Amino acid sequence: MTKLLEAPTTNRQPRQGRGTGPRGTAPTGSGRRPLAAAFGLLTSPKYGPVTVTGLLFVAIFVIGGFRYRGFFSGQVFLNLFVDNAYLIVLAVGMTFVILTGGIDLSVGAVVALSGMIAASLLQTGWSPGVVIPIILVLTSVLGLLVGLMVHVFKVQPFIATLAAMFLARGLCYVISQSSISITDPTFVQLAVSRIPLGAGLSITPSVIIALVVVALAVWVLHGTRFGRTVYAIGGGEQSGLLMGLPVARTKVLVYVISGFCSGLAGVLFTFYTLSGYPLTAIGTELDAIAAVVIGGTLLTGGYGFVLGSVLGVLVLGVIQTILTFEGTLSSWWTKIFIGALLLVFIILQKVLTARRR
Amino acid sequence: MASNRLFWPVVMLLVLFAINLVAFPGFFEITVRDGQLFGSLIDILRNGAPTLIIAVGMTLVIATRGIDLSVGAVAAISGAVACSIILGSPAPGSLATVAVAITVALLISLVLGVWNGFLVAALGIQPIIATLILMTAGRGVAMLITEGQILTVNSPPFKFLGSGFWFGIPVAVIIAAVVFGLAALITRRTALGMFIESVGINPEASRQAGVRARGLLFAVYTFCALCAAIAGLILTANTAAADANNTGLFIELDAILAVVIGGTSLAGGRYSLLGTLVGALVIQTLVTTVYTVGIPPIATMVFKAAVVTIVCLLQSPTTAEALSGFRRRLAVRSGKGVAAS
Amino acid sequence: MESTVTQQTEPAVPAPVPVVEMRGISIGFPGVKALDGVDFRMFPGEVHSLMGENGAGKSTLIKALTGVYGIDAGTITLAGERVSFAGPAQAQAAGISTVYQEVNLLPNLSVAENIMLGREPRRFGGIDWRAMRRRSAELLAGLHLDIDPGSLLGDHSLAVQQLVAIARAIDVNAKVLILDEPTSSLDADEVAELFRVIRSLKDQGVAILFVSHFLDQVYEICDRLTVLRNGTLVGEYLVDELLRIDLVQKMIGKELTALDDLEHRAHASVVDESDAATFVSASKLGRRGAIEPADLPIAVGEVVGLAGLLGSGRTELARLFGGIDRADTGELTIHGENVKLRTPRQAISKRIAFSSENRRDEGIVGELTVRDNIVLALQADRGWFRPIPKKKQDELAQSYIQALNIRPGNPDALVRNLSGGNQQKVLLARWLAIAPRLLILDEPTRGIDIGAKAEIQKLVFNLAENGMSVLFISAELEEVLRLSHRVVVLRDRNVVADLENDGLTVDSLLALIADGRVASDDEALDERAPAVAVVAVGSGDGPAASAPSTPSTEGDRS
Amino acid sequence: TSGNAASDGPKPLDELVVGFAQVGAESGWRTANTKDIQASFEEAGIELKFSDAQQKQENQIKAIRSYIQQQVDVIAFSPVVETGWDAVLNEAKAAGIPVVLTDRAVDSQDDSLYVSFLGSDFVAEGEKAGQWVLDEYADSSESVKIIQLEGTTGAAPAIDRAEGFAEVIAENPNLEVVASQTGDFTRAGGKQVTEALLKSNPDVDLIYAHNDDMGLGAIEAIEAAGMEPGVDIKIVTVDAVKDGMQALADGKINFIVECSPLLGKQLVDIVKQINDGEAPEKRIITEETTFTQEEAIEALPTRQY
Ligand SMILES: Nc1ncnc2c1ncn2[C@@H]1O[C@H](COP(=O)(O)OP(=O)(O)OP(=O)(O)O)[C@@H](O)[C@H]1O
Ligand SMILES: Nc1ncnc2c1ncn2[C@@H]1O[C@H](COP(=O)(O)OP(=O)(O)OP(=O)(O)O)[C@@H](O)[C@H]1O
Ligand SMILES: [Mg+2]
Ligand SMILES: [Mg+2]
Repeated sequence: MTKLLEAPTTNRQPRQGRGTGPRGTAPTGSGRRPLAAAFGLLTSPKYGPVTVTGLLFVAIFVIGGFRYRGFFSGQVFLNLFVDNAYLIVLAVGMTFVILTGGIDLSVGAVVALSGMIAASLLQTGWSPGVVIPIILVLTSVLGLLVGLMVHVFKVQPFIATLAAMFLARGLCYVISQSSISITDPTFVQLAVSRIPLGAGLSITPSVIIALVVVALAVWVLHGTRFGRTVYAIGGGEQSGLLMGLPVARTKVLVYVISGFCSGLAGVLFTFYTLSGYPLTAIGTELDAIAAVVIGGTLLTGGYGFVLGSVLGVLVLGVIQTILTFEGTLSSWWTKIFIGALLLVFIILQKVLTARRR
Repeated sequence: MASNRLFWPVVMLLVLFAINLVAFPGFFEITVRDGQLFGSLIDILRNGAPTLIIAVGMTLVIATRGIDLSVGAVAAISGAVACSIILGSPAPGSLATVAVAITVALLISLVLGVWNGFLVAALGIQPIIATLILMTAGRGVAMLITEGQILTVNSPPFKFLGSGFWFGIPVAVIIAAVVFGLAALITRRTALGMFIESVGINPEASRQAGVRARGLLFAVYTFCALCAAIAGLILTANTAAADANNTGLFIELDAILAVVIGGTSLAGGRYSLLGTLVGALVIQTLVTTVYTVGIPPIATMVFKAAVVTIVCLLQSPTTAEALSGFRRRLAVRSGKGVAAS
Repeated sequence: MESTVTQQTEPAVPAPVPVVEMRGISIGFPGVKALDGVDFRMFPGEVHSLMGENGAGKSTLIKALTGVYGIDAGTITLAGERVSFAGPAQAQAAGISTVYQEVNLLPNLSVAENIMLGREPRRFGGIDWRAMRRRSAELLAGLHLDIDPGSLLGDHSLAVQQLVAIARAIDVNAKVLILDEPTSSLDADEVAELFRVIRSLKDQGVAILFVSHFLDQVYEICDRLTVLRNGTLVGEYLVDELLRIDLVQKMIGKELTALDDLEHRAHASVVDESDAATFVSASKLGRRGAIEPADLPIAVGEVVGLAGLLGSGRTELARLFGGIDRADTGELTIHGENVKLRTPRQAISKRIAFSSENRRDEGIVGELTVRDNIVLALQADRGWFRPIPKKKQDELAQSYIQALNIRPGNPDALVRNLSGGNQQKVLLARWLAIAPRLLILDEPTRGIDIGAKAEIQKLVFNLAENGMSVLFISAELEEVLRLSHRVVVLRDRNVVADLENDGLTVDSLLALIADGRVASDDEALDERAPAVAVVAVGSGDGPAASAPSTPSTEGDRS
Repeated sequence: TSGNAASDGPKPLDELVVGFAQVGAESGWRTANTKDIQASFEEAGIELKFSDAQQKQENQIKAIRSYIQQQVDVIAFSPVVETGWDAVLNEAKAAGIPVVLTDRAVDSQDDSLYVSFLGSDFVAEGEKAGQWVLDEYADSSESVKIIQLEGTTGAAPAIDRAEGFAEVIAENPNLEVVASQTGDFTRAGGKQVTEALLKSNPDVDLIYAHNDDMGLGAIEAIEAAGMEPGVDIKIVTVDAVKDGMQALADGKINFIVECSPLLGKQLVDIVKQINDGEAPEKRIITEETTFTQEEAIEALPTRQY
């Protein structure tokens, strides 16, 4: 959507390897110095936003460290992953969808739904080894239905996934109106166990799962045909079709992936809260979308990275952490503060990546 | 084209009406009580008015390829501002107080709109994030104004906005009609509509053709915020209380849904205000249907999902193709029948 | 493989089986019958051309073949087998490789990916990036295109993108290669490279469909051609046996005379520099990374042509005049008065119109109607609150539809649904509608058929005579020469020469462009000249006389 | 209780730090609750760290973790939801920080995870409302039609208040809930639902709303329909916020069950007890009453929120 104002600048980067045929002599381009390379990284339409996001994240973290006692510690950093493992997984799925130019509003409700399914099935004595696969299959199927709606019936992603959101949320209520505890030993074990990293630092198994998902996603997006087709669809679906790429399959699959990730995120979320609750994760889709966009992915599709989205999640997480360390904000100032931090961040990101007009 | 796109939403509206009629035979009855129109249909119009007003602004924003998530927060702010002014004044019941309150609320919304416009048009931030900022912070501001309390005002002129009647017609409906009419008039009778569409379809081409995209975006976001503020005033006046937490909560989703059901694409470009009107009516009727039919609250969401899905699938070009193929086959068959006889 | 096709004197009944055979193809769009019972065939090892005016149905026929559009009636056979493709992917798998008319690539991906996407070399289940770069570098080198395969496609000019699209298409091991106006923004040199590749593919037995509005190119490379008019088949001919004049007549259904008198008038009416007032003048106008500071005055009623190689900076210079990009050095004066053009809008208010070469991304507004597209700039200039009355809009639209022969002539049609050439005309109409004092035309005749091109050239000419200044860019040098009073030559983003157009020839210009100095003799031209299409269309000469006579082409034609 | 701050003797009050993780600010009730707690601690001279979870359990968990890290002396919180607290409460227990629940309970087998739960009993509130209805219509021979305005679907107060009410009115078969819809705890919701339901059930006798706000919305709808609230249609609500009490005093509402947000004093007392090494009671039910019209008129002038 921002293409509006970026179009004139992004399109007209002077290219380097210039010239046409043997006659063309390249006046610039060869032998770039490291400084220029760093500058190029900052201003490149491809890597700029991610680089800037990373730098800003580090900056916020350092500033927080100066401002709050006990902030600048390894565990506070690791807790960003511990607390947001599910959001990372969500953002990964969302990145796939947004890269194709779509959007998935159903993820929050699906997180709640998979929590409800897990809690209710575990309560009736099912084994986690069965429950988790069932959840992942069900949420993937929901993603598949959304994908088919989007591709076959040309329903706008916003609406198709909004319907899915209603459906998932509604199913939560149908399963149970009240929250259900999870007492299954495996789940409890996964919830409370910590993986020590030495020096008093530790993470949870969920973090490992989330990081594996991230690594897989990076590989899929950058190392496979499917992944490149995802980018291709975002760059121009029509062109992709004319180039003979499997647009239909990819577009549907992207929603399946998002559904799967939502399901998995739901499972991680239940590790975190050990319960199913129909009202949980309301508005989480906005967090996921915000993380992806903050991470430098264009909502119109085609540009962005999974790692950027991970950074986006960390940024949201660090904002949250700052809030608790601040500890004195009333409810409304909390909201205003979140908005303000988001704003500062986005503007800095914009200013730093802005190219000469 | 537009009329075609509206076919299924209108059908859906009629189907919802029919369902209501079955559940409650008096659904279509409109009586005059104390010189005021009274009936389910009137309720639908009146309760749908705020959504429609916001959806009108949203339509224009979406046509420029944008989106505005902050409308709910803006509605809450305007309600809070108006109520706190009325509460703070020595004469809450006087027309002047209310006029001042409304004016200030609307002026503030203009500022908020310009703010959104600034982020989107001048800084080039993606609209969803730009307006997400105000969506989050704005509700905080509204709560700051009310200090988290529900401000109840006892001011008949203010209440009139939300639940009053004028010539027997609910004031809210009249306001919605005026906003709708003005928007239609201004965009369709001037070149504004064409510019909005053109910027939404191909921003760079529009820029090169001399369309002032930036100013346009400012205008559109400001207008949308103004619509949100008007809706916020109506919502607040409806219960004569400013509830910063809940006024306009999730109304952005309803508004966007109305716009899309009305056939305007979220990818920007061509828009249909008439479609938005139908969309808003469908959504409000849906809510009423849930109540009249007595769908239990736990099933409400599933029901909504079903209706939205059905409308979308019916509207789909794929369905249209399949249907026309079917019709053609029918025609061929009946044609043969005629030939044979 | 010997070209067996052309040995028959009759175009019909050649000995081998056609590799592609389409029979009775009909396709209708709402309100338009784009194709009506068209037959078409191609044989292995031939270069075939599809000819016809803008909107004749060429692109539609190609899309019918590759499964982009479903056909309403007719049959398609590929190598003797009935086929019906559900989409381009299937056609590609069956051995049909296609470059569609508008560049349909992905600006967000690298050049290498654009070439290899869908056929990436793989290793360990993933993409082998190294092999991919290597392969694409080879393919680019094959077209003599020296760009970094890792660079973003969107960073390259349209011409480069067009070449990349070609590189993609020729990599596939295809039985049939379809090129829909691949040369529309290419320079002579690139065209020569392309032809070299086409010939070698042809020798390998590939059937090649080459669509172009440049008759010279068609006559140089093609063996046979099929003519379409208004969605119907006119006939199939051997290129050698069809005079150009006849071809044109078959395409447009009547004789073409427009160019003749233009040719004569062109030389008669060169503006006398001494008494012409300078309308706009640039001094040291430049923009970092795009164009070095340049001086360029343009007189009232003068047509200035910009010549240069691909990437020489013609577009960039023109953009500064149109206010599309901001200049960061130098100044611009209009009638001696200093002006700053920060936005296109400001330029338009000074009655400067810039028509972009990239009509799809920077020109037309696809979902709007023809009428809206035509009045857009004029309306933008008037402001939103002073709408042009509906009646006036209709008049404007109608008059340009007629003047430029835009088809279909329905002002309510969506521009997106128009054929490429007709879209270009709509864009031109938009700029003519504001009655500009300086009209900047960047490749205005891209993809425009021969009749319309003549009309447009005539129009430009008449407007210039009535006092409009024109800055004209075209990859076709003789078009530049024919229209311009002055030719400004750019090289490596520098203005290297500013010449009066008297006695200038394509050859001398070429020498300048290549070497930056006026050719004193023809040493530099020896190998290059033949590849350049020098002959003006309809100049009255027979095809034999005008066909470039290179040894290689001669060898291909028996 | 396990070893807490008190084990090394009581700290002076101005050295105590209490972390309080609030649900959010989703209603006027909640804000009053927050304000009262903040004011009470200020008055007592105890430092209060406050965090607002924006209605999200995960935020609350994060806040509690952060309090553990900051080594506060007591953690108090109003759980967003009853379930899912074992892990984080175990961490608190391990760190030796006592936990007090306010307003809402947690659903845990292990009740050693918290030292005390201070709050209302939502089921009891529903029962009180039901009891009034039962008494009011004890000698009615015809069927009594009731509309129930539910709170947010899935929220604990909504579920419990419905449950308690249903249980009690089941005693009289004449009492019939003809429609039950959610009004999301808001005035607008209450008004819209009532409006629609009045059309299809014009002969309704009583409306039971899960909070005052929905009841106030219902009043608007009833008046708009040309009927008299409190007379033509009786209204019973829960909460007793000021606006509700006013309506009760005006006779537009007939009966209100109190659900007090003023937990501050009691919470401070609990914290002091813990600090002094005493064990507070495990379950402290807020002192709450019910109001009839006369009682409301009496109570109104001193009503704080
Ligand atoms: N999607 C579409 N919808 C409606 N009409 C279309 C569509 N595509 C093409 N047409 C119409 O079909 C006709 C043939 O168009 P086509 O693109 O095949 O022409 P062409 O011969 O390739 O012309 P050009 O030389 O300008 O590229 C035109 O009249 C065009 O307006
Ligand atoms: N759309 C574009 N985006 C980014 N860079 C561009 C674009 N167009 C041109 N450039 C760059 O600007 C320089 C000159 O542009 P361009 O190739 O358009 O010049 P030109 O003389 O107009 O050539 P032609 O018109 O033949 O393509 C080149 O280095 C090119 O890479
Ligand atoms: Mg074409
Ligand atoms: Mg150019």
